[in-house]
Amino acid sequence: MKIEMNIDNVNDYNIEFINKTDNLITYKVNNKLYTSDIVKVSEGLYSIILDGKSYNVEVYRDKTKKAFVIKTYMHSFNIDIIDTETKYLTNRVKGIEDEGGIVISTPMPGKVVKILVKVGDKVKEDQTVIIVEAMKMQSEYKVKKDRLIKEIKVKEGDTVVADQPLIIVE
Amino acid sequence: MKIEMNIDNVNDYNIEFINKTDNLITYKVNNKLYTSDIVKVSEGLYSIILDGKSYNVEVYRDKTKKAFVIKTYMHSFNIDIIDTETKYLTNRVKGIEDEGGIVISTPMPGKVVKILVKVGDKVKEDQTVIIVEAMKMQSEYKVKKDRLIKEIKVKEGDTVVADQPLIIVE
Amino acid sequence: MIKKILIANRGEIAVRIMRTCREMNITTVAVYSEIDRSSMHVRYADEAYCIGSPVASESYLVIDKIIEAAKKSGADAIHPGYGFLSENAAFSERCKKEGIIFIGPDAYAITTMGDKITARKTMIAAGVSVVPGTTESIVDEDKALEIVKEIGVPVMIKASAGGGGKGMRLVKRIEDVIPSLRAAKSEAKAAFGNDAVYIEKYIASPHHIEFQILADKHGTVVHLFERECSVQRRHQKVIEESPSCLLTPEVRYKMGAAAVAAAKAVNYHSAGTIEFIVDDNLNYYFLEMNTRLQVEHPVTERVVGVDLVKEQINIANNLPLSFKQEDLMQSGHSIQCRIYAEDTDKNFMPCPGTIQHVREPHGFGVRIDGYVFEGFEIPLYYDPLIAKLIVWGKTREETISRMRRALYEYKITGIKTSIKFLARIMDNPVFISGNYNTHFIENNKNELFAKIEQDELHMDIAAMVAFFDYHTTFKKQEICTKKCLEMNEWKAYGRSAGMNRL
Amino acid sequence: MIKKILIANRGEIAVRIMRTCREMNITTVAVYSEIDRSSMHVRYADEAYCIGSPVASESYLVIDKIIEAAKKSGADAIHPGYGFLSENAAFSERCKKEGIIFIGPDAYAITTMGDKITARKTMIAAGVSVVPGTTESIVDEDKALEIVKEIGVPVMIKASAGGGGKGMRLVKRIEDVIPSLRAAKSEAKAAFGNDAVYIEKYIASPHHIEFQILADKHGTVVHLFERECSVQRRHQKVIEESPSCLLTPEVRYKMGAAAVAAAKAVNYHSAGTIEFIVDDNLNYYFLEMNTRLQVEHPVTERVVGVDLVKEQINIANNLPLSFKQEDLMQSGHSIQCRIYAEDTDKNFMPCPGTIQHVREPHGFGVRIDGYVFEGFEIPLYYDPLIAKLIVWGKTREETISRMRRALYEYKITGIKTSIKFLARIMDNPVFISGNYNTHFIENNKNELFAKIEQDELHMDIAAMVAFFDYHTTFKKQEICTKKCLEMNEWKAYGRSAGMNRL
Repeated sequence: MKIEMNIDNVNDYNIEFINKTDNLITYKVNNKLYTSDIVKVSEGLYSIILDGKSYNVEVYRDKTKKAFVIKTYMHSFNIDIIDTETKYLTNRVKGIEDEGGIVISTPMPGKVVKILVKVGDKVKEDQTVIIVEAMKMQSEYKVKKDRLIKEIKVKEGDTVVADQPLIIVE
Repeated sequence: MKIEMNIDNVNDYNIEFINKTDNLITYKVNNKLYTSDIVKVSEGLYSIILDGKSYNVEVYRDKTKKAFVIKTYMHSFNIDIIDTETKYLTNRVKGIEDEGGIVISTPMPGKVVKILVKVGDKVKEDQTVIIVEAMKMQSEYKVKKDRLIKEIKVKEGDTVVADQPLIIVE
Repeated sequence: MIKKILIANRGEIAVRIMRTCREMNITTVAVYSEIDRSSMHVRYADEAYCIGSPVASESYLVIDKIIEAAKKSGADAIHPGYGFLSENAAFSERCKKEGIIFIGPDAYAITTMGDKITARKTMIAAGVSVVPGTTESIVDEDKALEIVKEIGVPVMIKASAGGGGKGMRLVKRIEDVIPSLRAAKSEAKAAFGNDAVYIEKYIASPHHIEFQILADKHGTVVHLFERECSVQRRHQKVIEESPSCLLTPEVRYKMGAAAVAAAKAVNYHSAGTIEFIVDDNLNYYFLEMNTRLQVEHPVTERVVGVDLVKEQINIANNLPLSFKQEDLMQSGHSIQCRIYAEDTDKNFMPCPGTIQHVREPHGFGVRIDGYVFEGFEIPLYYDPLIAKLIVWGKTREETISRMRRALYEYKITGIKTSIKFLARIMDNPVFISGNYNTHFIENNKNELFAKIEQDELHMDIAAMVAFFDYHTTFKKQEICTKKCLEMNEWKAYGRSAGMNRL
Repeated sequence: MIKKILIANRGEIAVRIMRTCREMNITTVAVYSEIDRSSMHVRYADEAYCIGSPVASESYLVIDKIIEAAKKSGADAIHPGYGFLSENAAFSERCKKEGIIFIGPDAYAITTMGDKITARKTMIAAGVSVVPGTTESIVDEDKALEIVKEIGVPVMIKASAGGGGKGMRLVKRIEDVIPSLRAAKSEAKAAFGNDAVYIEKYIASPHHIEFQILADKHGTVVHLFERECSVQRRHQKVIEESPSCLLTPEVRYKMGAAAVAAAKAVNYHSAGTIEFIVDDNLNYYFLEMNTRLQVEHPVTERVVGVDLVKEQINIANNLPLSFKQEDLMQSGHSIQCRIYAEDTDKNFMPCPGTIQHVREPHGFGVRIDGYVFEGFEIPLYYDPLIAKLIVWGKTREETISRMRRALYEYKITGIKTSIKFLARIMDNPVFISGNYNTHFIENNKNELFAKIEQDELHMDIAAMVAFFDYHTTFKKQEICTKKCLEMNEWKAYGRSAGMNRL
């Protein structure tokens, strides 16, 4: 298992679970290997023994956001875990455009609720072009820059699969 | 809502929820009415203000058993809540016979798995006569005294409703 | 003898007073605003009455409601704590009229000491030295100028009804006297509805040192030595200690005698505090008297060994003091740190919120007067003080080491607190030297507010714990899902069983 | 100077020692058995090493493992706490050989005081009075009979290597001497592998009073006054206090001098305790010396104002004591209650289990030395002591009131504790009078173990809360169900998203 997190203003912290032998867990943190003994002492309190040193770590977790405040004695860190759900939620709010800036697609299956543009429209940065509903949540997809609508590949009411191209812009 | 409980060696404590006005709840406890302000302070800790007096009550609950240890300052009480589920579980283990000792029935819907007797059998106290399955649990129904099987009203595989007579004994 | 006391307060001080009541077998009555229903003082008390909405002016400050609760509960006496109605002469008077013992001084002492100009005059008459300046409210601007020239700049212009720095002006040049005077007057008018101001000599390197006194109703007044309160931020005390590093035995003796004289001058009874301003040359001047228990009273309790609340109650019971001045001595050293719910990096902005986890320090020489607990939501309506950490040691050095250890052990999650900031003061060489004045925090702000560099190892450890916690939580939620499904089956059963039985 | 200390112990005493180390800027090293991984001492320490299985004889008692951990961590010194290896002469010797400072006395003092007959002889030689009786192991039964006739019945026959009441016989009639002697010998042989026994005069109304001493390596020995430890149950101390109500200043002075002489007789250094047995006429006799820190050391710390662990470390650092006998005095009164995880209604059966909720008392004069926390499972392998509650007051009366209040505030749920039993002792008139001896619990068992009548109002309140909690829980589980369903949708999404991306 591998995960990405943002810690304070450091993005893309990579953590990978390597293995567990008895009570020792090995993690790879940004290419450094740590083998430590981690135990949960009580809610929000962890004890870590690493190279003979004893650390107490407090965890304050915001259950809905996968955002943590983690405190060692002198330090306090704000950590956001970036997993599939988080990425989806981020995208839902911020909209998505593919890397080339050509295809607007959705990262998850859903139903097209509303198309707000027609071919030939000139749209402004951050303008919403299409709304897709999934799991009772409507997501607005926006363009990241000023764009021209070239092709609309779906219509309102269509069911779409993940990553299906919806609108082509340029 | 009304509930029965056993407190220490006092059985059949009756508590009934009467009403709630703002933060005041009225309960009827064995025919006495109490109107008090009850709040949960934190896990396992309650504060009660009753007739201007402030009481702190600690609750230690065994999640699986509906058994509580409740402590006021000087006193400690063991409380068992007797609700439908508890009654069912008790019955499932102990078996049930109606008050007259004539009809064996089940308190809940289910399926007859096995009938262990036939008409005319003489059965001993505590002998299992029928097995009914509900919610993936098989319940053995036993006779409370030595009995004679008079009539069998169901057959194996039958679906039965709650309180349906299954076997008549005398 | 008092059998039941209503505590007209909340938070740590209400609990602290109730502790002593319990030790004296006195029944306690709490009053609480709606938001304080789960608060510690309500649960600690034997009885509790709701007195209104969270806004203090509609509950804790309403004399009628407090009196009503006292009558309803049959309380013999009321302890006002500090803040709220504690220095309200009308409240003291009202209690008297209602036949309820007010655990504190008479209205006369409160009124006299409450107005700064009157207090100055009374002290001068009693032979207690005050900061050089005017004894009357300034009406004539020319006369004001003359006085300033006489005592010499810099001077302070202060509101007679003042407090918290309002209506206060530091004047460094003669030409600024008149404009500052006018500004101070209008500010005082706006803040207190009273534009009376007076002028005092400004002490450049001031130490705030106060003397605790106890006075019974039979004319005996003793002092319980000093508290050094010079670690302040915007006139708010942050750390207090006893004894003061500054005082010599001779000055301590003289100031103690002055404090006793000050209390006698207003026929004081109960516990009170005489605040002095002391300059580097050990000249001391009466500043004001607090006619109530102070937030910092525990350092005196620890060093002198006297329970001040118990003495207040005994005095209210008309008992004579059970000790004489010569029975009292300072033993060892004590420091108090005030733990606030505040963000010390963001200009000490109050940070109310819900306490997630608390671990309090313990062991030899450690006392906590607090009131928060896990799951408690600190209301935003009141003072953000959540606890006082009071430490004792044989020497000041041992006390500082112990305070550092206790602050290390003190863990509060869920909200921001001043704990780290206090730990930095304990590590500060100027504080450690003992040679500091009220400018300490301002003068040492670079060290006290320096950013901590994030350490890579600790960041990696935090990352691993976040990962571990995230992982474990997911496993838990799966178990929960299973349980819920079982629950649903029960509910289905309940419904069908119910139906069949109808 | 010592920079890093390994604490060869667990529980409250390990944490207590680490607290002082932290105050002295000394790095701490914990050792722990597998079951103690989450234990407070492991988390409080700067470093921690696992030394084996939960059974003490395979971890905390294994000298080699402790030494190995000390070497691995680079510890300069080892503090043994109490119990485990604290009075093991071989361990003290081994540390010396390994170049690690043992924070405690030399093997010579431990060995001499560890054997009761040797200790008696040494004390007699040093002029310290011992209970009249034999100084040699009894070999000749006739001689034994002669001695008993000389000192007069009743007498006690005691095992030389004894402890905990084993190999001990009370003899009230001359004709029982020989059979009791034989029984004691065979019991001693079975228990300690050593059948040496001796005879002592039996004190009918004994008080157990001990003196704390501190001795540096430069020949200075001081005593820190007495602790009264007569509240015992089967030779286990339950409550300790200082000062003792029994002693007069004269007797206190003489016993202090005797305690110092006793320590000097074995070239003692570090902290130690001289236990005396005192009869109603204030005759005192040396009983034994504990060559380590005692469980009850905090009452002395509080009354005398000295951190005993700090002094032990300073002594281990070859520092001379920083105070003289005349600098020390007893100030106020202190009582310690031992809080055990035990069922006092079921013959004090230990009750290990998981702590659900803890609320500790605080405020003026209250100290807790503990180590448990919410969610901690008390292991069944070790002593069931979970905390010590130490209270100080100006007078004994105030101390008892404060202890009563502190016990009231102390809430531990999830396990049975001795708190209620201790509260009854605080309410007991005999205890309150101060006129008690070691038979106190036995003599007052009717009052101390009386059943509490269940009160109807409290039962009804308990019933309402159970109902309320039951109700609320059901509501919560419904919310949980909703959340789980959402979670399931997420999982379904995860799967489908994964599929589409492959």
